[in-house]
Amino acid sequence: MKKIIAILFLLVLSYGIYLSINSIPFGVSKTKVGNYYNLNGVKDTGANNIVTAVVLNYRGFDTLGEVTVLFLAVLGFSTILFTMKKKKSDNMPTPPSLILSIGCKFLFPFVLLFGIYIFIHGHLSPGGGFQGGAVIASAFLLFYLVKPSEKSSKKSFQLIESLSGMAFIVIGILGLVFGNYFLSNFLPKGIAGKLISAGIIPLIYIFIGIKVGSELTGIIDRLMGKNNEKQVK
Amino acid sequence: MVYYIGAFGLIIIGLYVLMVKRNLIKMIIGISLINTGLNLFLISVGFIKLGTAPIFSKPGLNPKIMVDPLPQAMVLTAIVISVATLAMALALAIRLYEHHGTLDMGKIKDQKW
Amino acid sequence: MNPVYLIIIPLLSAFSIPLFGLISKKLVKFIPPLAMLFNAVYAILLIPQILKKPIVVLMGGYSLPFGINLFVGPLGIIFTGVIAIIGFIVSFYAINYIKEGDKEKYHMLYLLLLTGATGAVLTGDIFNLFVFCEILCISSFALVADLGDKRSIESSVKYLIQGSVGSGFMLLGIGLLYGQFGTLNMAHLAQIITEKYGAAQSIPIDLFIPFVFVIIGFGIEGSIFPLNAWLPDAHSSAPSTISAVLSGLAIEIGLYAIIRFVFTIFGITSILPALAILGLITLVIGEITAFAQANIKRMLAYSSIGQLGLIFFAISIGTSEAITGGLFQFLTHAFSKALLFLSVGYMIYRTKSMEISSFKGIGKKMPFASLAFLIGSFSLVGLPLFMGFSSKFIIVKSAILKNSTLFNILIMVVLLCTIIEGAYFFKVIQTIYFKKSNNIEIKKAPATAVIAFFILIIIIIGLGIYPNEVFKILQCGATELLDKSQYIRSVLG
Amino acid sequence: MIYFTIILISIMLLCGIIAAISKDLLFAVIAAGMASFITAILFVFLQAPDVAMAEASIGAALVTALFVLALKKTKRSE
Repeated sequence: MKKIIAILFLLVLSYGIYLSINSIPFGVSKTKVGNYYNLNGVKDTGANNIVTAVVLNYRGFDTLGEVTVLFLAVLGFSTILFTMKKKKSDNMPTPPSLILSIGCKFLFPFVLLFGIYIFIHGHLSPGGGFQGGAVIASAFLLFYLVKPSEKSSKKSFQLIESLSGMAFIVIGILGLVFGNYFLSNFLPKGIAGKLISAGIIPLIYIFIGIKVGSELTGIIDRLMGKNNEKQVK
Repeated sequence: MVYYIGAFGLIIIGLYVLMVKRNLIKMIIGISLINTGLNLFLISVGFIKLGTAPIFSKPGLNPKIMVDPLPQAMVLTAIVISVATLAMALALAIRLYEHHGTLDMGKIKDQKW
Repeated sequence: MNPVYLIIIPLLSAFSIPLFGLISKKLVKFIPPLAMLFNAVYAILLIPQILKKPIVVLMGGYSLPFGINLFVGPLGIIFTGVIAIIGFIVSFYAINYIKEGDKEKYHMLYLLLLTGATGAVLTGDIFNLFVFCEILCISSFALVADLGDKRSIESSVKYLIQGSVGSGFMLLGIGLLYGQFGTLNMAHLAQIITEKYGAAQSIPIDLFIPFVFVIIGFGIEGSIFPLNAWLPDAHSSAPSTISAVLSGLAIEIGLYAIIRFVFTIFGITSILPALAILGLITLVIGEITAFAQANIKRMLAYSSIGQLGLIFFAISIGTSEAITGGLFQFLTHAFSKALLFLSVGYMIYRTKSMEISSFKGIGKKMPFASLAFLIGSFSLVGLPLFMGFSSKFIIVKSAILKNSTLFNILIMVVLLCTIIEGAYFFKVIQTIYFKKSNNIEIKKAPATAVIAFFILIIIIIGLGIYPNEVFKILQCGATELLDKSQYIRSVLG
Repeated sequence: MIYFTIILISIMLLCGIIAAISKDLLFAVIAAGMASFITAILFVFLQAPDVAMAEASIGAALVTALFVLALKKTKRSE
């Protein structure tokens, strides 16, 4: 019965979507706004990657909100797991196999370096703070797979997160001071295509990369279940 | 056009899971499918036939046939937001399992109207 | 004077809380009241300037519609002011209330919730609105689960599932709108829609479907009738301070988004009677279920649903005076419900029970909290001398002035609901004051709580006796909503 | 090219359906991750390399890892 109602509802919904999708033809240029970004993006922001230009300059305020959402997720995550009970009979995890442990130890620095490369080059090539941060987090995931009992300091994670978040806002306020607008690109834009160009974009992406990396690592860290760190209420 | 079908197919499957299934992890998977479908839809709205990626990675690219960068920026935001929601949901699922020993939302009915 | 500080100062202080936590654990709880006090003062100082001309702030200095803008008009400043004042009072109250759990995280989440709410009402861009709504939602999910017991985890799960479906619908609607009109800026969108469809009375189907998606999405956050199953659970199992903020502020943000979409962006006035009936159903269902509750926090949560329906109904009448009344009712509800939840919070804290029957004779032992409850409920019911009277009076008057049989019947239903509301509040008041107490040792409320009660009581009675000054600002808000072209002009120039 | 896309999209939808009906939650999680990964490939076709990277690293890899870790702490079967 429930299934029939669900299917009926979804049929109505798909018909509605079908009707409205008719006015959005696929593969046709539709917007003036997007064209403007493509035509003037490099000149306005100095970044070769227009998506980065949109994410961090034209719509930088969205990104501030997005960073806040991720911060919130970590906060909420640890708030929810904070009152978790400690399990008494927690058997030691089985040690990983030799191949996994040596392979991961070998890969860890390279993956980390790759993540850093991605977010530093965010304004030149595909990628940026979020992608780079995720790669860094996966490097730490490898690390935790090898050493499941490794403890990490939550305090330091939290400090990194809040400091890099504050750095983003401070850059924004500096933009307000020097450029009259919050988050305005007040640094010299340089020559497009060079590593040091595009004003505040690489700077912000570095902070975002660090922040996202530490946040996602924090989530993985808490989920990996180190019960010895959970406090009992 | 196939992209639209794929995107809305995923959204519909996700909604179906949310409406029919009662297992919490299954419902979270449903939310994840909805978000994936939405991302695909937004990107395909910005696509232009024979367009190139909006990155001036080599000289001689024509900005007029580049695809729309704004949906891509939106989707980047949406991906991060969906990860945030999923992480919260999984934490809640773990706690719920700890309290009730089950993930079946149909069986967990402490609160009624 | 740059209104962007209204958003970034709370955000910055939320991020800085771990740093202060390193210096001293006791310092942390004073940061939210300070940040909110700043916001409240700043918002009040901005009012005269905004009444002359709305402020449009560009982000990053790119011309519209290419950048993001904040639009600080009368409506925005009313909501910001109320958020800041209630945020300040509740966090002041929380200084001595929140004792358990991770205090640092609680305060950070609390500040971020208010930041999300402020950002959502000030922004002039639909995708930005979505992002801020997500900040609001995700922090509410976490705060509802703050106590970590069975009930709160379960309610948080329900809230999260429904909330994320809601945000999916919002994003779908926004995507369809972007696909059709190629812009995300509210004013630009409104301009394109006006140019394309003009003053057509019927709504074209390809405009109607994104509209429905957006309404469903924000309707879940704003708990309009069929979409409000999460609300009573979430509001009743959160800590009382959070219930006050969620009930008084968070659900109104969904309402704000809906009225912004209906009036400013789409300008669909022909759909208003349908929305009015939806609001009325919400009102009736909320009040009737509230009457049947034995748990006081659930009763207050259902009463919030009812009040929200009333606000929605009033705004959907669609005349300038009715919208003013609806906004006034929003103020009444925000302040009174915050007062009610805060006072009930202490009663629950002392008696360790949420059942109404366990509050017998509490009036003599906790005079301040009981007085606060009394005044809050009188104001919500709409007795003269309190805020609720003026707002309900305006709503009733404007519905009758509308001069249509439909609204005459509907307003009768509203009055009937007020009677039901009075009945269940009277039931509680009778239990508190006129029943024999079962001997429990009860200490008096601490000074911070009493001060918080008194600020709210002064606001409620003060605005009840002298509503005129606020009334003028609210009228400007109503004008802003009704005059779409002026909004477009002041943003796009 | 278009046939290749159609095949990919049908595999993606199939993964979605498997994720929806499978009784084994681990299987469902992997299927959802597959769907997400194929979406990342489709993003490359749609000229969105940035988003493809984000979807592959965050949406497919990390989310699946989170799901698996959460499943370890709860129950595997529905």
